[in-house]
Amino acid sequence: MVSANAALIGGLIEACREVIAANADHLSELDRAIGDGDHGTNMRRGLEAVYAERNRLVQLPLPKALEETGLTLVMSVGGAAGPLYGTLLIEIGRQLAGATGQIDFARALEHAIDAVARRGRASPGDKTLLDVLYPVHAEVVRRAGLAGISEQAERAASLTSGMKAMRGRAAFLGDRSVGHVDPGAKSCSLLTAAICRFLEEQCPA
Amino acid sequence: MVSANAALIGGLIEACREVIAANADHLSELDRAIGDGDHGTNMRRGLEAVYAERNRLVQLPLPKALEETGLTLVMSVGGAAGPLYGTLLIEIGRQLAGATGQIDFARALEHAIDAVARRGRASPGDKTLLDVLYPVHAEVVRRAGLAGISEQAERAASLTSGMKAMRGRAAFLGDRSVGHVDPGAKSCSLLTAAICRFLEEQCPA
Amino acid sequence: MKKFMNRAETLVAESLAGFVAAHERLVVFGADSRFVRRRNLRPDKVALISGGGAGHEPMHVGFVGEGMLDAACTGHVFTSPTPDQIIAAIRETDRGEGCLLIVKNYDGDVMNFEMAAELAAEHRIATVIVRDDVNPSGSKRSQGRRGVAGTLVFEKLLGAAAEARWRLDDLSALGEDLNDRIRTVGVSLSGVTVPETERETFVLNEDEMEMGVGIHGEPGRARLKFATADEIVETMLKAILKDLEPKRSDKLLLFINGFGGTPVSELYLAYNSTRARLQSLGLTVARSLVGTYVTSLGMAGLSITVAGLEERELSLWDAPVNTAALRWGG
Amino acid sequence: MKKFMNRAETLVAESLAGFVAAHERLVVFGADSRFVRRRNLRPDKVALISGGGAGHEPMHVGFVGEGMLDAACTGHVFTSPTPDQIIAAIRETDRGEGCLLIVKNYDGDVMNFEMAAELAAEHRIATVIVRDDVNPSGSKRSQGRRGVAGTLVFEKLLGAAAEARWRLDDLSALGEDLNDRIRTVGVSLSGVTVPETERETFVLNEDEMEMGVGIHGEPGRARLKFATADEIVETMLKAILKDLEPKRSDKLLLFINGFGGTPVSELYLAYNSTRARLQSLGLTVARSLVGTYVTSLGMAGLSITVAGLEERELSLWDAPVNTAALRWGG
Ligand SMILES: Nc1ncnc2c1ncn2[C@@H]1O[C@H](COP(=O)(O)OP(=O)(O)O)[C@@H](O)[C@H]1O
Ligand SMILES: Nc1ncnc2c1ncn2[C@@H]1O[C@H](COP(=O)(O)OP(=O)(O)O)[C@@H](O)[C@H]1O
Ligand SMILES: [Mg+2]
Ligand SMILES: [Mg+2]
Ligand SMILES: [Mg+2]
Ligand SMILES: [Mg+2]
Repeated sequence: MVSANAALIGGLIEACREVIAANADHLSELDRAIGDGDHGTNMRRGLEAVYAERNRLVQLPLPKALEETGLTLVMSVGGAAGPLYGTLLIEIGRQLAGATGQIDFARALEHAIDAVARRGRASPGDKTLLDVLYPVHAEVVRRAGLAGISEQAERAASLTSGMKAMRGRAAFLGDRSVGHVDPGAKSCSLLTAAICRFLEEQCPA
Repeated sequence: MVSANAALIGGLIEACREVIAANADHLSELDRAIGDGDHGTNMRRGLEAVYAERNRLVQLPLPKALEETGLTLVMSVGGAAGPLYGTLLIEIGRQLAGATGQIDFARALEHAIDAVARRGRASPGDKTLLDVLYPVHAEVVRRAGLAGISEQAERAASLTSGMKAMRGRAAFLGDRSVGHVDPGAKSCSLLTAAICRFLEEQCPA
Repeated sequence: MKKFMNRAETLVAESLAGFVAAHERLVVFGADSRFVRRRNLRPDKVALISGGGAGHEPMHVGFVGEGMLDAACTGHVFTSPTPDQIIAAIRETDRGEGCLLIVKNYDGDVMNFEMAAELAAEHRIATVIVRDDVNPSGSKRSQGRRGVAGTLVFEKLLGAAAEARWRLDDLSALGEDLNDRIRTVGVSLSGVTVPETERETFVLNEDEMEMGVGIHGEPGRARLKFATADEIVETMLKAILKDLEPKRSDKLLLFINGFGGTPVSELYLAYNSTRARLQSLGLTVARSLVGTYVTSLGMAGLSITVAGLEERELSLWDAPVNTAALRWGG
Repeated sequence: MKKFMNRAETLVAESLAGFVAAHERLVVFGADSRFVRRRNLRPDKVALISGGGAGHEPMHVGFVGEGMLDAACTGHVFTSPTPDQIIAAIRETDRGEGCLLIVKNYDGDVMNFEMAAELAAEHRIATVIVRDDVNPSGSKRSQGRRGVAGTLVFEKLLGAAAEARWRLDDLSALGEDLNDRIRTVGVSLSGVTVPETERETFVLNEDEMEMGVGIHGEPGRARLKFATADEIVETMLKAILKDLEPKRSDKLLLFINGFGGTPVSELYLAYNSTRARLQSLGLTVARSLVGTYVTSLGMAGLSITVAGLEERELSLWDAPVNTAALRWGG
């Protein structure tokens, strides 16, 4: 029998893997415009590695599973996306594991996003995946519903189009980076949406 | 005052230079199909070098002028065409210079063509400029008029299209060389025609 | 774009296997083939480790050997290696004198090497981040300079110094110092096709070039009209010299680097033009390197690197080196 | 096709000037810049002279230096040098032991070198005509084999032998002997643009390749469907082995040569595939060389050269060489 925990973790892995597989070409396309054209390939490689380890991961308590998933991403993605997504999950996992009493997911997420920002030496408005993570966190804080989070993530990704990149490869383009959606922001909004959709299916309203 | 000899030599140089300049692109085009695409450039470089020395050359007796022209071609053309056209002119010049009594141009030409064939280790039907030179010689022997020689040269050049190359770069193509006119044959027929035209203008029938 | 390969997924591994086999006297694979290292590691020596995405060959594996790197970690095409590769290289090559990580300034590379250093904290580790690309924007907040062809110069000089048994701190200081004295600018005449995506990174018309490109087939800082070699060199040198401000007494290293699709003869022509221009400005070219060393797959284009070297660095440059791609002295 | 140049007419001269300046410790221009020669000529030594059209760089100038050539004459792009250049090189480098001319088997080269030898008859001159290209037609009357990438192997082995003070006759005999034991076949993925004509020599579709090409951007013997590296290698090796018929006891030199537009990483991948295939046939790769040495301007493609060497030639191969493009030992 599959435990509730295993079903949750397995489902999340499956949902993330699917959305990346379906959008890998599009993500690489975005990366070609202002980067080096491999973001989709990188993300797919990472999610496939996680998927390959799903049997081990679903056995773990959620915090540990998140941390291990992050580590797997770090060791398989390479490029900028690996350490960033990896740090995000590792830190969420560690925060949740270290939490005593009431688990505050918003706090855990905040800490983790700050760790990502430190890792990337990046700030809001730099045209990176942080420009999706911060708004998502804000929605979580104000307890918007899953649909709201999902919508906000999508909107935030689109908004990166107007930004001038200050971090990542796109920064080398200077003003020429304006007018293109950031690939990392896009993958982040896609993953957010996929996770929200999955959670919604699990616990409808 | 320009001597008759100087006018003849100068006129020949001028006529040859002109016809090559006007057809250089076409010759390179033919060479691209079955060679390395430089025959027009090579020939133009040679004729320009000869042209640059015309003041010296026109002072020489015709046999010496031919020999020196040949040497200039050898030292400026490079590639296969340089030694071949060079040998042709050097040998005609030497034959004419060595001739005692009645000058037999047909004999001189025959010797020179044999020297070209030896230089190129080539035989009739190998799809080279020799496939124009031999027929031209035959016309000279049977004392065809200038127009006849000119026509025959053109016909002979076209006929190389049906041949399989056995010498020169085109030989490496094997059967794939069939169906293309040989660039060296073409330059040879163009030069023949230009010379005949010039001589006709000089001494109309 | 046709490529000699079997499958995109195995291209890097097959190519590395060929490299190691072809140079078996010089190099071997590290544990699990996760990196390439010198066949004979030297004792009492700081270990020099570099790496980056594949697609820049012969860099970095071609610089592994005596007088240069101890190990090189290769990622997927244009993708930083992952920390586990770097950690494995640290563990296998550190002989007690510590490790110097030489990292090109790309966020992906910087972050992956940084995570590796954190995860291998039991080793003494210093990091040099190579920033040789000119930065015409000059903006402080932006990323600043990339690590491009000048990386070769860093690896050669630091490699010679490590071979001469410099300590980790001193190597680290030399690396910092070099960042002020080495400048590169690149121009490209074509985009590149990343094997896994099979599309060109950008497309140029017959009369266009990208100025200020890096080594990942990414667009440059400006798209300009293609011009004569002398004009292109003038544009590039202007950017370099404005930034580097060499003095007439300086001894310059001039390095013309092909990006992979540019014939050797054109590199020498560009060298000729660059050297003539430097000399006309009263500057002295004391050392030269011309070749295809730091590439962007098969991109047509080249970069010019100028380094102002002092006597100490000149002798480090001249010191023997014996690697697959760079070899002299000895 | 964009090229780094100023004018097509001066491209070769400017590139050579850059080459000589970049390698001023190794080479100098001969009289009137008509050829490139070693800076220090050795006494009592047969002078080795080679040359050919430009567009094959680094060959031949990149092979001038200790252990290899004494002089190299460069013609216009894909056009044999003229006899005056060759004569000048003979006069300047012959130190009384005679000259060996190493000539690739192209009618233009053969005839120009031949005329030079006739016009410089006061010198003792022998000629080796390199014929390493496989000749699947096998026809006797046709030209037979071209001189292609295997020329490097000739120049290396003959260069080492000349350095060891072999006499002219013995060098000449070694050259003849090598013609039976070195075979090359080339494949190209693109035509080339000759600078003076500005048109591509041939145009291939995305799924086509030319098999059996030479080094002048000319079409090959057959146009085939593009395939995986393993399949391409199999086709090429089949042609070579049929012709060379190596024995299991032979020690093979395997040389993968890029034509100018093929990334180094792909050359190593091809090497990996070729070596694996040879080994699966029970054959031994004793020496290896992988790189961009004998080019056809910026042509995308590569050639495979296999040579069956005996102990004597293996040590000639290993002997020190110090040229711009090839350097080891010493
Ligand atoms: N320093 C950074 N801080 C935050 N995010 C970054 C940083 N650098 C890159 N990114 C994000 O990573 C994405 C690119 O990832 P990817 O293409 O996989 O890596 P790479 O740039 O190494 O090829 C960018 O679109 C951006 O969102
Ligand atoms: N061995 C030969 N004998 C006679 N003619 C030859 C021979 N080799 C080449 N040719 C002639 O030379 C022509 C090619 O000249 P060119 O293109 O200038 O030289 P290259 O082949 O060296 O590029 C051929 O079309 C052919 O007519
Ligand atoms: Mg990317
Ligand atoms: Mg030709
Ligand atoms: Mg990348
Ligand atoms: Mg030619």
